[in-house]
Amino acid sequence: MDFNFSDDQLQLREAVRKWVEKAYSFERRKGIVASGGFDRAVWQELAELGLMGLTVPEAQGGMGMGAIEAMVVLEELGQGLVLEPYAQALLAGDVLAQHADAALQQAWLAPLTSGEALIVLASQERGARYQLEPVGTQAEQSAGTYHISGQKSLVPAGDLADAWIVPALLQGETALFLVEKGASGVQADGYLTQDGSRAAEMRFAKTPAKLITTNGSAALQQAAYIGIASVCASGVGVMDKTLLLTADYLNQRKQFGVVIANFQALRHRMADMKMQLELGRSMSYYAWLKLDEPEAVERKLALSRAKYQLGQSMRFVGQQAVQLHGGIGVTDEYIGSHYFKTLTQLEISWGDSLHHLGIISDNMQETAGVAA
Amino acid sequence: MDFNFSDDQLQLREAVRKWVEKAYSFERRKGIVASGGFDRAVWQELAELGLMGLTVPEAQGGMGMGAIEAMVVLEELGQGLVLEPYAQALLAGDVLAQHADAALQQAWLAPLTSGEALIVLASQERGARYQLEPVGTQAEQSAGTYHISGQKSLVPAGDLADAWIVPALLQGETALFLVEKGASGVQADGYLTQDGSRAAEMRFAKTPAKLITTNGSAALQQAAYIGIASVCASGVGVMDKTLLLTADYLNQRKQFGVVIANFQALRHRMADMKMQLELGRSMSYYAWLKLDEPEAVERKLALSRAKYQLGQSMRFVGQQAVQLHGGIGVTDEYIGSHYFKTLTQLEISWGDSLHHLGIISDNMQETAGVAA
Amino acid sequence: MDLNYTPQEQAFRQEVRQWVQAHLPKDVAYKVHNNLRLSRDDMQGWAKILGKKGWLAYGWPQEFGGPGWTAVERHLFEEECALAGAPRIIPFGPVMVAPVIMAYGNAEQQKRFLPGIASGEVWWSQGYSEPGSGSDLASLKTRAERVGDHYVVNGQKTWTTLGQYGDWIFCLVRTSTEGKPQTGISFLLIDMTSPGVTVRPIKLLDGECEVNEVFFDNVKVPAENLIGEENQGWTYAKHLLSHERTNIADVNRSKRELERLKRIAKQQGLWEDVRFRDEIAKLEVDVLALEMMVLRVLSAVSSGRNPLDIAGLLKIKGSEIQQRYSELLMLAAGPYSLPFIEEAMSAGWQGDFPGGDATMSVLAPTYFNFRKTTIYGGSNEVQRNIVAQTVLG
Amino acid sequence: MDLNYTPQEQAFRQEVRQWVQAHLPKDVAYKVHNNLRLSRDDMQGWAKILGKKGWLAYGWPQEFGGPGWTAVERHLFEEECALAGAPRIIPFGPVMVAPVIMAYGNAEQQKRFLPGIASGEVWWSQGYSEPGSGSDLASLKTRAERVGDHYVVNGQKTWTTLGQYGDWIFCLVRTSTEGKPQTGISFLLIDMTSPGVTVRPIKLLDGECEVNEVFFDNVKVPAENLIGEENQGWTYAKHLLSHERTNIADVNRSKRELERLKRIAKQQGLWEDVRFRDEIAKLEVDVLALEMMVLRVLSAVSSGRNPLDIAGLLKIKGSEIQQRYSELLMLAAGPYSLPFIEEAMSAGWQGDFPGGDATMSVLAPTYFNFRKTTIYGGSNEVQRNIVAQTVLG
Repeated sequence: MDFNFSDDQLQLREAVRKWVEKAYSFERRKGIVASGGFDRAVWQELAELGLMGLTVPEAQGGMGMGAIEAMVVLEELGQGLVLEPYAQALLAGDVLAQHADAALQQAWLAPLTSGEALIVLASQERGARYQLEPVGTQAEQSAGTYHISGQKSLVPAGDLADAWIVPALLQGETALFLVEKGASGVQADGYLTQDGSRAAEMRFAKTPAKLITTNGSAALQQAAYIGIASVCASGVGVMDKTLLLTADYLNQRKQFGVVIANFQALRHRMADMKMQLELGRSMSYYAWLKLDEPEAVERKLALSRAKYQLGQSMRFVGQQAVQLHGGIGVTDEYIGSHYFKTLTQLEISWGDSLHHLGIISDNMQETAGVAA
Repeated sequence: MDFNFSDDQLQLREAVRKWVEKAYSFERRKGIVASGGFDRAVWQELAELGLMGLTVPEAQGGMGMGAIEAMVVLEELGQGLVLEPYAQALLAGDVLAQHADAALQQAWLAPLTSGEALIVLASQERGARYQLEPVGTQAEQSAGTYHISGQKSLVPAGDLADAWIVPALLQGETALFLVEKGASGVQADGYLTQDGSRAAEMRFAKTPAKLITTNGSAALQQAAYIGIASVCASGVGVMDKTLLLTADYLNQRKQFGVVIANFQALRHRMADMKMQLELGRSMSYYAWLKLDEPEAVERKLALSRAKYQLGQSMRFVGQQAVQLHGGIGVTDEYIGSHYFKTLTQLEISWGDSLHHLGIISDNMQETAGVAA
Repeated sequence: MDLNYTPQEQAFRQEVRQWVQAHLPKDVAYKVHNNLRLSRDDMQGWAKILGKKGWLAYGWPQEFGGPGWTAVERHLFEEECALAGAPRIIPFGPVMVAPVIMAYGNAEQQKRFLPGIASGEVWWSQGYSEPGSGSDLASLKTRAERVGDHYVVNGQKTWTTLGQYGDWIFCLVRTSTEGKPQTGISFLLIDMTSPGVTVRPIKLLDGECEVNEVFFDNVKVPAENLIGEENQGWTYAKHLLSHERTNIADVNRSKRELERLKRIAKQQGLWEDVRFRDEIAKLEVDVLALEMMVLRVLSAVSSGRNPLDIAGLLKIKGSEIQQRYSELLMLAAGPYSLPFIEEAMSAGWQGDFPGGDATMSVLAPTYFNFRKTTIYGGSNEVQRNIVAQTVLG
Repeated sequence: MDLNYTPQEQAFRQEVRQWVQAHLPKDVAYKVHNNLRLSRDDMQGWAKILGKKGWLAYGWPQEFGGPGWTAVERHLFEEECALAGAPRIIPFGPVMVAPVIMAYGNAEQQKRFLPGIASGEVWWSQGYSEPGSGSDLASLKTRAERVGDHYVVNGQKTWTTLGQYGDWIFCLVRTSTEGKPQTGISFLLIDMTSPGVTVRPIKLLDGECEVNEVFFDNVKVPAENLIGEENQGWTYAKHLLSHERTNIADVNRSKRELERLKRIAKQQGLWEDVRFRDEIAKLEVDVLALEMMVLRVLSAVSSGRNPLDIAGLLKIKGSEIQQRYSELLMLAAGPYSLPFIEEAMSAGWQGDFPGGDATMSVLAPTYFNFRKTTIYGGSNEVQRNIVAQTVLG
């Protein structure tokens, strides 16, 4: 039992933190939002930091690092509200490294690791809400090749990606496919999302696709777990910075002749925010440490418990941060309001709190159901 | 639309309040708890105040007053934590006046109104939890008389009562019966409950009983509504006094050289308690005003909404009052702890908050579902 | 006590309902019901319709042209307007500055300003808050110096709601720095077309510009625009703030939005999800409890009693309810609340919304925007200070 | 990072588990698992069993006879004891006064007092709080005057947990009124059989007498019972309070009670009630998050880092969880939690309990009793003050 970071992990954290502080100013971020919510140059910079293909085994051309390293990176990117969907690089890397055949791996893992290729998962369907499995996207095989048809929503930076991992029903079972940019029948319409990042509505019409795996349910589920864990780690980073910003503000702002950090009701609110942050951080650790849990139900429960806690934490921290700031907290020009919006979007990503509470409750074990 | 009390109602309130202040001291109450949780003399004093048979029509020997008068009385008795189950007089009066035949009314409404007879409802069954309808109590008719057999728990002052109103299954349908003290086959074992009031475990073995009504479900349901409304009004009275006690304490107790009423975190807690009190008071009014609502589902919803709000209010006010008092708040010798225990018992009476939330949610209408 | 409205009150409600149905533009009601963006014309158009009927000044005494309604009638009017999907009446003119002019303005001022307010022709803004003075209003710094027959105003106001549309603004300004901060404040009416007035919209976190900074650079204001006496403005402002306004709870709008929430939950298949439905049920109880509290205050006011200890709770609970329904609306849409497509937030957009329904586009921004409700109009922390005072002394 | 215990740690756990299973009296475990009332002998009996094994002083350094366990091993020991249903170790001797004696007592005092604590033979009580000084401990008034070779103590302590069983009591007493309140306080060990010591049990709201008032009326205390220097007691008390105690979160007991809650919910047919089950599910997440936080603190301590900013949260969250599970246990029993039958709260009662199961008898009293958890050991308000300090300065 050990909750300490290794020196290497601490160095990685430091490196990412420095990049965020130097290279990802609020001004630059504003520019990225204004120009559509995704900056290819940023993606390249992250690759140059060695962050792409982070958890892909070295033998397959990746960096060969573990879950905790990925968590550390996401926390730091969260602190800077980095818009580019780094979690997609993690889960795409995992899907390809774990499930794709040698040819696909050879074609895509290297460009993924170098940052040349942006590969994203296109899983959200209309009307499916938080259900993971595809319902309206069909795949068919003819003459040795696969074609898929269907529609996906909210695909991260979807219209700018170089390839998409697409869950589709193949003879009634979920399979995962890879679709390359430029394939026929692909239509992608990009837009901003609430936190300023980019997404796209995607349509596939008899689009040629490469099969990644017919064991799509399991692969997709694991990708979702990585997505959930990523939300947790990002949320911790966003909350970390939110607390700092709020504490700074309370120590500066004066009303009735005194700094408002003196008001006990506000002090206790800050204490409660700190509580939520640390509960959230603890459960983010737990999520990442449980990603490889062999027992399926226990793994599912673990990720849902973490997402539920983070949902509670992010909601409280985000809402209270705005409240403690007063008017300035709801303005677009103040960076704090963007932290709040990001926390909100994270809550809605990969299933909201009520959704995960349902999973926890419906699968609850008779034992204490906690560690040990 | 009018939420003002009439002069008569205000005078009634004043009369009951004076009696509570003069006659129901904490010392006397302690004595009553020590001697079993019910004092016949108190019952007689309440009758002398004109409170028994309060809502029974004058033509039937009662006081002919309305729901709001009953509410006012219960609020004031709540302020004094009066242990004697006045609500039982209300609902027994209602059952008899609405459903019993002339002979039964003649036999029992006068002694009920004079305070000579304590008549209580025996409805709680083992394993039935908050379900109202009887499941294990059977009635049978033979040779023109009825006999009932079964067991009831938590019957208010059950071993001291002069008659019991007992729901039982008659040919599979709920009917209400009246059992007189001294009837054969009755066993009553009394005990204290958590708030210091008295209850009894009751067993009926082929006990002769008089039929009140075969329309037992509706009569029992309405009695339960009166029970719920009584909990609401009592709760308001208990909370009213709890706030006063707590405010007094905060204004006296010093720590770090200042009166602790100066601490903003505690002040805001008091503001939140006041909020809960007033939400609760508002919904108690609503409950009493809705007791005669003709539409059955709307009536059921109204009472459940009120009980749910009161449950939330009583929990918060009770818990916070103890917390704000610190150590003294958990001692038996301080009166405040008894207010907390009473609020807790009220929450569990006639269905707890989760139970009533279920009713509200499962019967929710598509409209706003509120007044107008 | 009686929960039912009297026959007279019910008849009044019917009259209002029919009139609103006949006169409220359908396209505006559609926007309101779906919380789509309203233009200046949408808002002022409805104000003028009400003004023509004599109902924009519905809270005014009859001597100043009000309809002479009871507190209950005013409540019913507000409720009918809200449920029908009418835009909210912008309060700065008829509800905020008008009572001050009536109470403390001279006959000349009343004659000059009240008709434009009652008709909806003149759009008023509020100039109270400043960058350094929010909850601590008395610390305001905007100066007005008397020079001959006018004042010269310099300084800055902020959080001026819809100030970009304002014709006039009523301001608290500092005319003296002697004595306590409260004593040197005056109440001044300023023509926003005066040279030296600059309005800078502030973009909020939902992308809209609902509030503004207003800068005053040597603005000349005729001395006849001073309300009452110099340095007595704090008294007038307090009158305005304490002016009984049960509508601060906004319970009628919450009732409308609760129905909308149920509608959207059904559309999204959440009605069968007991967890989500329970959240709606809890909100329903909250709205009802708030409504009962509002009605209690109305009853007290009608019978001349002071409901102050309850009235203070209305703002707190009302704002918390607004935040909660806006949050549940967003959560009902779930992932489909995430696209931020500005065009979709206006009526008539014909694009393909990622969630399949363009009315989802406003849900998250509304949730964001409504964080303001516990901050403005005296933050809920300030309100709790006040409530605590009534309990603890 | 690694969530798994090392093979060594797992082996350690197994060893403890087997030993506890073999030595914990079954009847005592039954009482603990059902929260029935424990006698003095139940508690001290277990302490002596642990003492004999050398595990009562499990947190002590080896030089004083402790087993020399790591922080993780101590945690595993606590967990195994809790899950097995062992009575809690009464902390006043081994956890509270012993570290002070080790750090500030002289060799003579260490030799005299530590063995009786480690063996469980001597029952210690704590004399800190006084009627007027709760959160504001430094305002204490109990006086100790030096007269020749002893002190004469006069005054009153209160909230002395289980003081009715105490052989000895360690007290903070005022030996000087000069300077700041903190500077005139001394740390004194008092034999409770001394003439002039009176213990008055305080009945709590659950009907039990768990705490006491202790009166000192001209009690003669030999000067050799003074720990360290006169007027330096505040320093020693702070040492005691700041002594790292992750067990303050009581997470192991909460795990045991969570299982019990699930068991009772099943018995009561509530497992199929999604509303009640959801409440258990939320509590389960809370307990897990707390456990992770405890493990983080343990890791930090093990590697010599200061986890102070998290440690302050453990008391708050731990106590809130205890209150919540006790509340849910009561609500699970529902109406059957209402009978207050004192005899039923002791093991072996053969009466017919109105709910049908006598173990329901303790649920409401436990809920009542647990309101103390957010009050004692530094109220949660005081804890929040401290946490805020770490965030805001």
